[in-house]
Amino acid sequence: MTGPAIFLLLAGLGAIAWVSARARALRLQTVARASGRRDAVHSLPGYHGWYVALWTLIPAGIFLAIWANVAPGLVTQTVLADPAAQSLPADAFSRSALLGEARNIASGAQAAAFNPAAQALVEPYRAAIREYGIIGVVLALVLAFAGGAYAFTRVRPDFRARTRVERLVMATLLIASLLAIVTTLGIVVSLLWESIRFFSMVNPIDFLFGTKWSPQSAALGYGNKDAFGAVPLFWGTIFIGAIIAMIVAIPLGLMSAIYLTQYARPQVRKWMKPILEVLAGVPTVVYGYFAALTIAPALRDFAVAIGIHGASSESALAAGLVMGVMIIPFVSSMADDSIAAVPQSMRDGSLAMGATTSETIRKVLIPAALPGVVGGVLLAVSRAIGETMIVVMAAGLAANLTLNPFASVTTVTTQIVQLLTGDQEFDSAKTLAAFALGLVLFIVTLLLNIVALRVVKKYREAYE
Amino acid sequence: MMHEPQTLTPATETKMTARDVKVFYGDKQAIKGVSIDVDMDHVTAFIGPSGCGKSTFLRTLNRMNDTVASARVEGAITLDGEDIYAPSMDVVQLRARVGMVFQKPNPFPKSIYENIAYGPRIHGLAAGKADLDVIVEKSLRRAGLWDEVKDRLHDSGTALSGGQQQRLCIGRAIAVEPEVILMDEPCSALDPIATAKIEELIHELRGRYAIVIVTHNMQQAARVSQRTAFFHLGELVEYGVTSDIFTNPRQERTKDYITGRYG
Amino acid sequence: MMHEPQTLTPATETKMTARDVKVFYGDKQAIKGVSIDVDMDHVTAFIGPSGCGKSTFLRTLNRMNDTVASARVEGAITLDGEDIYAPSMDVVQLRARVGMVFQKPNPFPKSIYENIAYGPRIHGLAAGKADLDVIVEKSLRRAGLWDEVKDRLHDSGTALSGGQQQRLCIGRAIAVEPEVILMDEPCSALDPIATAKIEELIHELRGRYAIVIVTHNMQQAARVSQRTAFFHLGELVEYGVTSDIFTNPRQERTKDYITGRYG
Amino acid sequence: MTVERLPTDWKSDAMQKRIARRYAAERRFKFAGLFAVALSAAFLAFLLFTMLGNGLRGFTRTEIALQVDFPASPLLLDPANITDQGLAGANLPMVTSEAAKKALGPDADALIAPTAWTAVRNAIKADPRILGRTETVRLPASTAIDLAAKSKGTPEAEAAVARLKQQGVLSTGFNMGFLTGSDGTDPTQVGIWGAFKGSLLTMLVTLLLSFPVGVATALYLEEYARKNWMTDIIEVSINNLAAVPSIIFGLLGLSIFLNFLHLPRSAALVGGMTLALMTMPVIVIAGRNAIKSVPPSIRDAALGIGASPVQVVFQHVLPLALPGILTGTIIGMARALGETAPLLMIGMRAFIATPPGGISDPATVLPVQIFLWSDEVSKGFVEKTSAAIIVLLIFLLAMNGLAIYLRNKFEKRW
Amino acid sequence: GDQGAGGGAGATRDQIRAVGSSTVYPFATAVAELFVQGNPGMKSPIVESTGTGGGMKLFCAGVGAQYPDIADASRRMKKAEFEMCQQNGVKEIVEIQVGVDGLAFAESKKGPGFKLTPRIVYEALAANPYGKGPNKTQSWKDVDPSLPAIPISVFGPPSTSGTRDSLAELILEKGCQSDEAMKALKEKNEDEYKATCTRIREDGKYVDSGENDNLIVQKLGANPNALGIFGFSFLEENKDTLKDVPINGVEATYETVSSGQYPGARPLYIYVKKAHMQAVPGLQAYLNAFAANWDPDGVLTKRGMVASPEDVRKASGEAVKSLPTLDGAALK
Ligand SMILES: Nc1ncnc2c1ncn2[C@@H]1O[C@H](COP(=O)(O)OP(=O)(O)OP(=O)(O)O)[C@@H](O)[C@H]1O
Ligand SMILES: Nc1ncnc2c1ncn2[C@@H]1O[C@H](COP(=O)(O)OP(=O)(O)OP(=O)(O)O)[C@@H](O)[C@H]1O
Ligand SMILES: [Mg+2]
Ligand SMILES: [Mg+2]
Ligand SMILES: O=P([O-])([O-])[O-]
Repeated sequence: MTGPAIFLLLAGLGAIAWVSARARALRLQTVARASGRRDAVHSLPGYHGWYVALWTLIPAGIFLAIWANVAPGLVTQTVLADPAAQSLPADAFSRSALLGEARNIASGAQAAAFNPAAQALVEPYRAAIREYGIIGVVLALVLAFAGGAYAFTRVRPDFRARTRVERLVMATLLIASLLAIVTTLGIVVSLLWESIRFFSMVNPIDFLFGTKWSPQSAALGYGNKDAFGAVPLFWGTIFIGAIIAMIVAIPLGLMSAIYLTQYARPQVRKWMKPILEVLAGVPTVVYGYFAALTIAPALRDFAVAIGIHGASSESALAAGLVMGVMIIPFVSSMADDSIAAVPQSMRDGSLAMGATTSETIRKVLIPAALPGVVGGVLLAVSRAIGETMIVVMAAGLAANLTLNPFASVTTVTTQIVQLLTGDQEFDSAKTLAAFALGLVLFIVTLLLNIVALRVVKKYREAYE
Repeated sequence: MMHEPQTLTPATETKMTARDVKVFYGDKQAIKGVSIDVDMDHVTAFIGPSGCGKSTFLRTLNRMNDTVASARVEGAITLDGEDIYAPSMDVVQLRARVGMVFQKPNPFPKSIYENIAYGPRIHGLAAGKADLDVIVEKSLRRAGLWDEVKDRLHDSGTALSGGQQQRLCIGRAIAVEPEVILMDEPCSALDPIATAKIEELIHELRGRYAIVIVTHNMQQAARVSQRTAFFHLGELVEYGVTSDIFTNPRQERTKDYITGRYG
Repeated sequence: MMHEPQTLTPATETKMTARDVKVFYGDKQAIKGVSIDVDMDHVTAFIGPSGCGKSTFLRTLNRMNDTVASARVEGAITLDGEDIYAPSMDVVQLRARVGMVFQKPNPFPKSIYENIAYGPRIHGLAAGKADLDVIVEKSLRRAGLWDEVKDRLHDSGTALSGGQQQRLCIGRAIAVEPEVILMDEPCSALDPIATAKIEELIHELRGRYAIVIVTHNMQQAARVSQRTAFFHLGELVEYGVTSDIFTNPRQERTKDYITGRYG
Repeated sequence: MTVERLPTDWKSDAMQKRIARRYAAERRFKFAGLFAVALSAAFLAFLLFTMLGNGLRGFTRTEIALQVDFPASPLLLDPANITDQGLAGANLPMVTSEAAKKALGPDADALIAPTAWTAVRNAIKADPRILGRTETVRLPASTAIDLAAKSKGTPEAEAAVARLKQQGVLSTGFNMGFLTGSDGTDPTQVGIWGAFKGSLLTMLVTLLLSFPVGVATALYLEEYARKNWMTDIIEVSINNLAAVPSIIFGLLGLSIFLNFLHLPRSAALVGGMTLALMTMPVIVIAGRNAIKSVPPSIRDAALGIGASPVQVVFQHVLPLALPGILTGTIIGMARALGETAPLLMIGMRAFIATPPGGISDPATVLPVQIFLWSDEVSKGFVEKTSAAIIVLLIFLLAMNGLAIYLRNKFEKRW
Repeated sequence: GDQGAGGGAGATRDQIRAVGSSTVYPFATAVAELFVQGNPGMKSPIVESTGTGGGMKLFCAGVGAQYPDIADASRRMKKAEFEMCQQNGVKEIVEIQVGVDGLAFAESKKGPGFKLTPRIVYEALAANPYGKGPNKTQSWKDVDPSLPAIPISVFGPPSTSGTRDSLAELILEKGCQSDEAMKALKEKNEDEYKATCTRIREDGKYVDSGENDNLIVQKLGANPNALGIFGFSFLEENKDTLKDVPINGVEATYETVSSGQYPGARPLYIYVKKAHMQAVPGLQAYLNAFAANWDPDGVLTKRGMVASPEDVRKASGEAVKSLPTLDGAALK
């Protein structure tokens, strides 16, 4: 029996359970209601229907889910016991490949055998699959009937079916929300696990405070001591994400927010706001391409023209500028929110004193909104330092500790990509270093976000 | 509707006049032709049920309605005979001359000193630091707050109690030497004791400014004002000497309102 | 503080009782031991200044405070002698028996018909479509709205005027055949004419339900209620026959409030 | 008591000058704001125009009309029995090359694309009767010719183009193959359908996973969760997940989905799962805001007549919040659609010349395809990269536009 | 696609997987494309460019559906790698040389016209030339008076790429051995010799340019004074902006590379797991497709690969048919 057929069968059973339980509840309730007591009837008939239907479906469904994982093993064992299996090659991969191929043909996932040897196994497979399929379906049906019958006996006017069904709904919602914790744990575990292995090879102090980043020398077997000093990466990350990008994004974002919220006509605002938001919606790989192919060469030419030494065509400036532009909508919407959160009465108060709009903004609104704006900027920074594609494509790989924005620097995210794709070497300190960098990045952005959210929240509360 | 101004005893000096003022929010008319005179050295109370247009009309008097994009004002309003909606009128200066106090105390999130100094600073009224100190002290004294805050002028204005904050806002308005002070339900967010203090303060300020106060509390209107204007559905129903309005309203609507038939 | 219940003329049938009820929001105590009896076939008005706990207390009567995470109720409240905070009490059924009307009319954004039909549907009160039609018509009639909306039952409930919306909400509450109806300032968002209609409706409903109404408007309390409870700072200061409270308050605080000294 | 001050003389010269200064400052400030908005918009315009300028050419290709004398050519093909297998072994590359040399001269191999013979194959497949006669087949030109014909090429190519033009065999037309093809090594032959389908499959997985979970989480947190340590942890987790750099999700996918669970590498399934983890918090946050914006009065109303909390949520709150939730979902999906870095980590960067058949097949997605093409040697890929960017941007803009439309349409003020 | 590894019936794969050298990548993908065209109905092989070293690590990790079938390499398999393979059960490996590549040195068309020798390259790039302390040379003139006084700036392949290994083996070691002491060191202390002769400076003069060979090409175009090191095909493809830099006076052309006259010439290989030949459909056909196109007039040379000499091609063609097992003893 195929998956969809079983599914349909169960769905049909559930529907029958629903309908019959509902009908029974309805009948019983009509009688009970005649007695006149309001609380003689607890739940609507539909809830009784759901209660019985769920009892029919859930145990059988759980069983089938387990069976789907257990049955293939049983099937394979049956097939291996078949005489046709005696001719299988000893080598595990070819053997399992043949078996898999036979299974695919038997189950219809594959049309014909690439390997003639597999053909012999198809029939035994088909038989075994059929056999275990029938067993599974029968067991599922028994469970469905048992569950449904048990629930059906409980249908009474005063039975709190609604409460039971709603409890299940709530449990489902709760489980869904727990997934966020599981994901977070997944991140922490996956980063921590590999990082611990890394730190067993490389001294954490050397990693965090070393100024020489050269995983290649580690790979060449010169030892890990001087190879994994991540300071140049941290510097590059800060230089691009927290300095250059912010120099672009903060003034432009803040002033855009001020203009659009305080000056622009509603019509202008209505159009400009989504247009600026597009800047945040452009994929970073597009920015990266743009930075690498259009901005970076132009900046380099400019730097050479004004006689700057060491100008690289993969410059911190190119990546930072483009990243700054990308962040503009982010800063402006945070600033927008913060300024909007300053109560209208502040603005009115200042205007009523005879202040002009710009005086009101500069002397009252911005100072009042400052914590919110700062929080927003911190969030923007955390986003900028986690940004990957722009720096991968435009910032370069040279781990330089430089203040020259026209020089090439590298960042944490660039190195993660570099270490894990392209020329990789698994299980060496070099690969594991990516996870250690990821861990640092995770912790830093986490802290930035926690601080920023705290600041923003506190500030919001101040005006509530 | 009454387009004729309702003037009172001729002995008083008229500070502001409004003639057939209409205010629209978009298509919706909130004030339907109001004419009124605001007298010097008196407290004028605006009363009326919620939404009748008291605040809207009050805000036309210092052009605060300019800040509402959809608002449009028709009719003539003068201050000392000068049309305040004339192009030559500078709004910034107008608002310094016609100060305003709001329903919810709204001190800036700055120090008490800075709150008071804000107006004089932006208008350039103080010659220097010493001058500013003088202005701050004088304004706080007039607002009846000096003794309570003189030792903590550099604490935040928002750390004061509600009543103190409201007096701080009054002091802030006074600091730019206004001629008229508009108050929109200045006590409705305050407790009875703070309310009594503000009412007392209004009494004291009366001799120096023309004061207009919007209030929901009819007893308060009776206590603090010498003139009362009753608004209803955007119209000025009745305007007169406070004691007359409360004891002997000429209009049925006024009477119904005062006796609590609606609102 | 008065922990003794203030019961009135023994002739009336008591529908709900509250004994030494305390309500906390987190650490903050909003109701400080209130004991009161709500009588059948009467309208009970709760009055008092803003924030004194009228709404809070009202919402303990149908456990609407359960929805406020920080709220905690102590003391005993009964409905027909049954403890409504007992674990065996099903809140959902309680709320059907103790209906509620809110300050701001809050019809569902659905048709007028669906607004009324919602309660009977979820409680399974109608046997079929025809039955439901009967319930809807009867409820709308009782709410005094039938004639105005009978031709547009499938228009949205939110398209009605404020007063009509409020009557729709009353009709919605009536549709599940409640025994008590709680109203939290049902007229404060309405104009005088709509207010008058609702007051009239309350008069008519009185014979069938126990009604509790919170109001800011003392004249309204005087007009519609037979019992008045005056709250102040979370305490029940005075409870009595309405005419007594207004003409002859026993407590100084009640008197000050009624004469507009504060609030 | 302090000195009395004279009433301010608002009309004095000094005062007037001061006012003028203040208004000038006002104008400057306003201009600065306008400048910021204009600069940001100008950057966007510049970006879009650059991409359009580079990319529009990618949608066209140059073709050379070639006479093929089928009866005379050494085809190993039975005209009565045309199969894919038969065509594959029919010596078509050689036949094509010979025909081209005959028509265009000895350097013909440099003029037509290396895979030009597939055009001949398709022509035969479309109408096997042409095997009996001499037919004109339009072959894609080589990259060098294509570039030279459309913009600027090497001097040799320019010369060849001039010659071909003179022969009248050169034409430029819309490149349907770009929309229907997959990755390849020859820029004249590549298409985005493979990557696009990969994106669709990935997004499908992402949506199916993140939407139900995200909405359920939002409902739980906003409507039911009591404040306790567990909901605190859930909230903190979600806020943090929304801010975790995307590449970290890639690391998670690599070490959990690939290395631990041994799910198929490079597959849309894993890509979708990774992106779902990223999108879920976005949906949760948008969902919570949408749910929050449903006025409490609606809940009160329903609770007040005895609706259970689950009824309140599913009969009132969720339907009213749905437009907001959908808006957030679209925005989250748009972000996922543009995401590159995490997918690089899980191997969705391989060369795959056929579109994926299902979610467990190796696949690549549009942004990764862009990244890969940007790295290609051949010059012809520059315009293809930009063209792929245009396709991606059109989709993103459409999605964002839809979100804005939904937001405006359903923006309710209660 | 892959099936869940439920029960004993293992995973199957109906697509070929190749990993490894970025130099071989364009040829492996071109063959993949031809394979798809020549075998309608088969799924496209999946080719990932991981660098030779990374590819070997993946390739040698084991036998089974989750491990690649083919490793592309721009140098011969190392003994250590072979041993890793053996350890992980990858016993039978077939080595096939598919072509030759030149390690090309190039500059912008506007460049000064460098003329280099292995010694010059070594002295300019070594971290520690001849073990005599850190490299202090700043400009090419510091290295050799015949060269212009331009700052040294070289874009080249990163470590673990086969190209980098080739650079070390074909150029740096040769240059290093111009010093007799180094030759002696090789006998005495292999490790120290390797360190001295192949370690590249890290002061920014040599820029590790990752995989993005295309960007190197672009950067050279933008920076006339820089030198780029990459595969011969990249040079071919960008003849319009770049020009060749002769080594020992020999230019990198098809002929010089093919004949081995060019010092930077190196063979390209693919390694195949014999155990996968049966299990993965189409693997043999893929190898056949390789063999059918590596002739001098084949498709691969059009893509910039240099065909192996005739005898090598013949041997390789045999290997594709008979699949001889690689003997570890032959490796270094
Ligand atoms: N910004 C605005 N836009 C549109 N309509 C407005 C605006 N402000 C006020 N209104 C409307 O104008 C009318 C008058 O409002 P106003 O605030 O002046 O009344 P009010 O008498 O001050 O009431 P309250 O006692 O509640 O403060 C009301 O109907 C109100 O809804
Ligand atoms: N959800 C809540 N959380 C915390 N405190 C609350 C909450 N709701 C009300 N309070 C506080 O409890 C007290 C009583 O509030 P309540 O709303 O019952 O007053 P009220 O008499 O109805 O006032 P009003 O006339 O303004 O409606 C007030 O101090 C209020 O601030
Ligand atoms: Mg008002
Ligand atoms: Mg209340
Ligand atoms: O990618 P490589 O060929 O340099 O190993």
